Amino acid sequence: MNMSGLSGSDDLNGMYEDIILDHYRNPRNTSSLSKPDLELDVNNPFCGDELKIQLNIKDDTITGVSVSGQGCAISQSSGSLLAERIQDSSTDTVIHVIEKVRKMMKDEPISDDDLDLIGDIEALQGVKKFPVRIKCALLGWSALEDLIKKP
Amino acid sequence: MNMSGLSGSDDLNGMYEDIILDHYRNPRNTSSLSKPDLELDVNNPFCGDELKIQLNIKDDTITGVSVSGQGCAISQSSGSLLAERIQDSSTDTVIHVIEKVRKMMKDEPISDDDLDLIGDIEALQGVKKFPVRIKCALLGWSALEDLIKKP
Amino acid sequence: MQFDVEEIRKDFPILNRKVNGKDLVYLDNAATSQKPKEVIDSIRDYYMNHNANVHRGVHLLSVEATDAYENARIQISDLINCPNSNSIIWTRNATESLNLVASSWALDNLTKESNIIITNAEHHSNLVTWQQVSEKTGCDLRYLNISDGFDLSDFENLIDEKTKLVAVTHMSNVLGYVVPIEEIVPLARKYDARVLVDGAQSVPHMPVDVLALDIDFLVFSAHKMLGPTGIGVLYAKLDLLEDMNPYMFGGDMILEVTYEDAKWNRLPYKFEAGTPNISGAISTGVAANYLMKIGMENVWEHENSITKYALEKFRELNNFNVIGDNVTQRRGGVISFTHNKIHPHDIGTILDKQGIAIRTGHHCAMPLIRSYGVVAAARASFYIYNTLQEVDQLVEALQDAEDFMV
Amino acid sequence: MQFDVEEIRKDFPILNRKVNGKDLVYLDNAATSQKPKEVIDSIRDYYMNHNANVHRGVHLLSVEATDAYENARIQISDLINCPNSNSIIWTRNATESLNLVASSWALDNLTKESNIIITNAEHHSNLVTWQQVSEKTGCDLRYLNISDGFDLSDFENLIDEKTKLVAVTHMSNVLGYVVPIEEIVPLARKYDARVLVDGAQSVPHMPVDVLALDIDFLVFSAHKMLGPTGIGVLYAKLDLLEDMNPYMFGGDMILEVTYEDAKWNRLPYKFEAGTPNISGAISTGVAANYLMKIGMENVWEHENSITKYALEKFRELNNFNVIGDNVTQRRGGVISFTHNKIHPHDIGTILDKQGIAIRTGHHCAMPLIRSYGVVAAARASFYIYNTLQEVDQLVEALQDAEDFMV
Ligand SMILES: Cc1ncc(COP(=O)(O)O)c(C=O)c1O
Ligand SMILES: Cc1ncc(COP(=O)(O)O)c(C=O)c1O
Repeated sequence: MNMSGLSGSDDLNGMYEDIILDHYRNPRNTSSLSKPDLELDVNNPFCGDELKIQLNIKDDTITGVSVSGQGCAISQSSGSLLAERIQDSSTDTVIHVIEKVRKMMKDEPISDDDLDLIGDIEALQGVKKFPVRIKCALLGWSALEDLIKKP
Repeated sequence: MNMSGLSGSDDLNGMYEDIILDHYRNPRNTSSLSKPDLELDVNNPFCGDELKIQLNIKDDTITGVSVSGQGCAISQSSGSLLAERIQDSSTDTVIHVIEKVRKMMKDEPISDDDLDLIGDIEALQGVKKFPVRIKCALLGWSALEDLIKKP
Repeated sequence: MQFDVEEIRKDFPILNRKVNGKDLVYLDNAATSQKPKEVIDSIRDYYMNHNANVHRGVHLLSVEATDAYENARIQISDLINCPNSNSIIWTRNATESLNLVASSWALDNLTKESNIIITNAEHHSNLVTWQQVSEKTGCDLRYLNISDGFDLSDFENLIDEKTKLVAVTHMSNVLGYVVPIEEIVPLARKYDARVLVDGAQSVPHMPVDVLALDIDFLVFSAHKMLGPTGIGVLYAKLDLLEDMNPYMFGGDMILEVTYEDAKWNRLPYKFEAGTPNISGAISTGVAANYLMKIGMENVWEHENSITKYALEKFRELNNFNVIGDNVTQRRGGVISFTHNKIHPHDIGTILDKQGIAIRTGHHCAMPLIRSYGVVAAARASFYIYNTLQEVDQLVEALQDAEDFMV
Repeated sequence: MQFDVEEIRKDFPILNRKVNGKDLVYLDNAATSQKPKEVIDSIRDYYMNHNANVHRGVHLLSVEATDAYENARIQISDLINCPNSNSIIWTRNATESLNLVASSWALDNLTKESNIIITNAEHHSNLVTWQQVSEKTGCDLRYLNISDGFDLSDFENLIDEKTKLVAVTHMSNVLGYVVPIEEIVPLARKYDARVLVDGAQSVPHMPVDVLALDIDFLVFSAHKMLGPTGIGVLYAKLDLLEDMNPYMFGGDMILEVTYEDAKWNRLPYKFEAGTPNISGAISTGVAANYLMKIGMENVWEHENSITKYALEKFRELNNFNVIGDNVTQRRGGVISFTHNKIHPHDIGTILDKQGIAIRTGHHCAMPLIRSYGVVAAARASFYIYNTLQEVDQLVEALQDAEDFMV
């Protein structure tokens, strides 16, 4: 029995990349907004992932964002990556980012420009090898899409 | 393809013995009694076998019996054999005969005396090789038992 | 694909079986079909290599089992040209599919004002189920007589504004007669009635396109279409399923449960309570694939040519009567028959001795059988692996049976 | 028979499977069990050699299939010491068995005056089903808290003259705790309440004697006891079954049908509408036989020794918490646990990479899981083929997971 192979597992390391683990251990933008313009709680009752997303929007720009919750490393780090990425972005850009993230998780080809656009979020790529976990990775993004597109 | 094997099939010939086929083609005691003391219609809705049994009983003796119906060769010949056998028998003997017939159909060992008691009915033995048909063979006998034992 | 019955026969291991020393001639396909090796192998493969409970599992076996289970749903969608696999509910058999519709749709949508139309040739599953709905709701149950074939004006006379459901067999398991669904649906639409098609005998044997036919509900069983026992399908339009209440309650069909209350899961899971027949679904997908590879048109053609041939042979026989032989419209590979003197049971036993498996009895359509003045009939029914030579064997054996018995 | 786990392992082909390059360590037995070769072979043999529809057939295959199907009913009777195999109804799974009792018995026997007692540790199948009965009849649904074990005085306080049903899990699929049915039945009898036992987790793992326990209803699933998916069992006392209305309507469950009416068939067929899961029943019989050959006492002993060993190991781990570890009464081979920091999902994924299959989530017992202040838990569950060495592998992998994630 060779358990020392664990940290040598490429897939695992691919999924739990340093960036992911960093965002999981130290999630960004978690303090709640005092006067959010938009707010949504989402959860996945099957595995218990929960996220609360709050936004301040001014002149089509995200001027404030808070993401907090509890759940697995993937859902929580994905939420933190999300918060980091959309802060100060225009809503158009955000819609664009959401689209690219979905594309990436569906394993569709994405261009270098797209990769530039999503930045660190590329770290979520590794989750594709674990189909049941894709839901976790997308939990926050689906919620964000609902929030942004609704009004 | 050798279909001529049919009349050479031992099992088939064992089931459709000459006695059986004879009773099937020329059933005995079919004309109904004018004043039956006991009467019962039985049927097996699954395959459509039907029998009507009528009895006249005097001083614990079967003085008249009529069995008529429609259905497969086994149920009808068994009914005819039944009628022939119980005519003029005491009800005690009839109960005895029923018991032996059941025993035979369950493939339990029966003595030479028992065989003497049931007579031609022994011809039904061949049905044992066709388990789904045993129901047909016993249809009349179960009805007779109900009739005799009820009062 | 070229249809080559000898090649197809090689796929069915049971055809090598000897019965009473003779080669098996299996002509009881309307009761259940035999299974090709790849269906049998898929069951074995599932249990040898992938077995796990589906959904909710993060481990590899569970992911594999779930993928295969859901993939089978897509294969079934393809078979009946269903646009969205969420419309495919796995049940135990056609009978359960019917009971599901009765309980979750009909009981909530019918009243003593309404009526249901079925035909006089229904299988008990599509008859007793609606008798019960009628008893519980007080709705009227009307019978369309199709003993002489479908007659549009009969149907027009029967249907009215209060008709909420037309539930008809697509192909009678006694008469072989194929009901023209394409004539039924437009009229039903006019009266806003829903159409349920009992496809237990049609889906295995001919192309069935739920979209083109615009069917509301379709039910069928895997075991009659080369698949395993213990699994069936309910197809229904999504909007109907969305509005319907769950049929059974338990694991998998819920989204969230508290001690006070529960929220239902999304389609199709709302209707799949408890651990499903996973190997059953997967191997049903394989069966559907096998049929699609052959092509349902080819299946129909092959069976049709056998049936035509057999009907001609039957007409040459004395004392044998084919039930429903008067109907010359489209008919599938089912021939029910009686003999003037010999009881079907005896015919069945004698044929069995020759290795020929036919069915005898009321074929779960008692009132129809009785309407022909008999209580039982013999039935030969065909599938892709049957041959003209087997028809010859059947006919000769019938002749011999007559010689033997009469 | 001497219990030799290495011999037993040879009977389970899937244990040779590699998962992510490692030997499979299957610890998800409470979700579904793996199948021994003889069970898998019996399915294959059925389809290769005997496949036919049951009952009503005079041909040899049908006779063989019917005999095997009915013989399996007797094997199941033997397993649970049921005196009459007509008390054994084949269903799809434990969930359907529960829904059958709810629909055909409870709805007809409960009113808004009555109450049902269940525990706070029920699987959703034995919870949502009764919530629905409560909603439909207006009856009260009472929860007996067994988080700290069964307490007779709690039960005494809950039960009264209006209690018509006590429906309890025999062994919790989360806590592993075995509810003492022998303490429940006498009190229920006193109040004339019926006792339903959810044996989904007990029948596969310990001796269950319906006669000695005097159970009214027992439900379980084949797939958790070495059998196939898609088949389950309802045991009920004959007099109860006699009085109950059919659950589904269709072929096989009727005796006689006219266009106006139908008469139900005798037990057990009254409750088995449509073509049953024939291969499923037959191979379930084989599974029951396999278990009886080993001896249910031996099964229980083996799993108990593994569980005790595993619980000790867990107590040595930091940051891992076993749910329900406070209960020291009889418990079976189920260990649910959480980590102070790592989410069960991550634990599950990391263990899967080591070939170790555990389950994560709410285990279809959401309100119970939530009562421990968590929304999900990881669960390792054992069966006859698991070894102490596998427990070591599990514990080491958990340690490694912690090192990796925290
Ligand atoms: C205690 C308990 N009851 C009922 C069930 C339901 O079993 P099934 O999904 O086979 O119907 C399960 C299985 O998850 C269980 O563990
Ligand atoms: C026309 C028709 N409908 C329904 C059924 C019922 O199918 P199952 O017994 O698989 O539920 C049958 C099969 O006998 C059938 O022939």
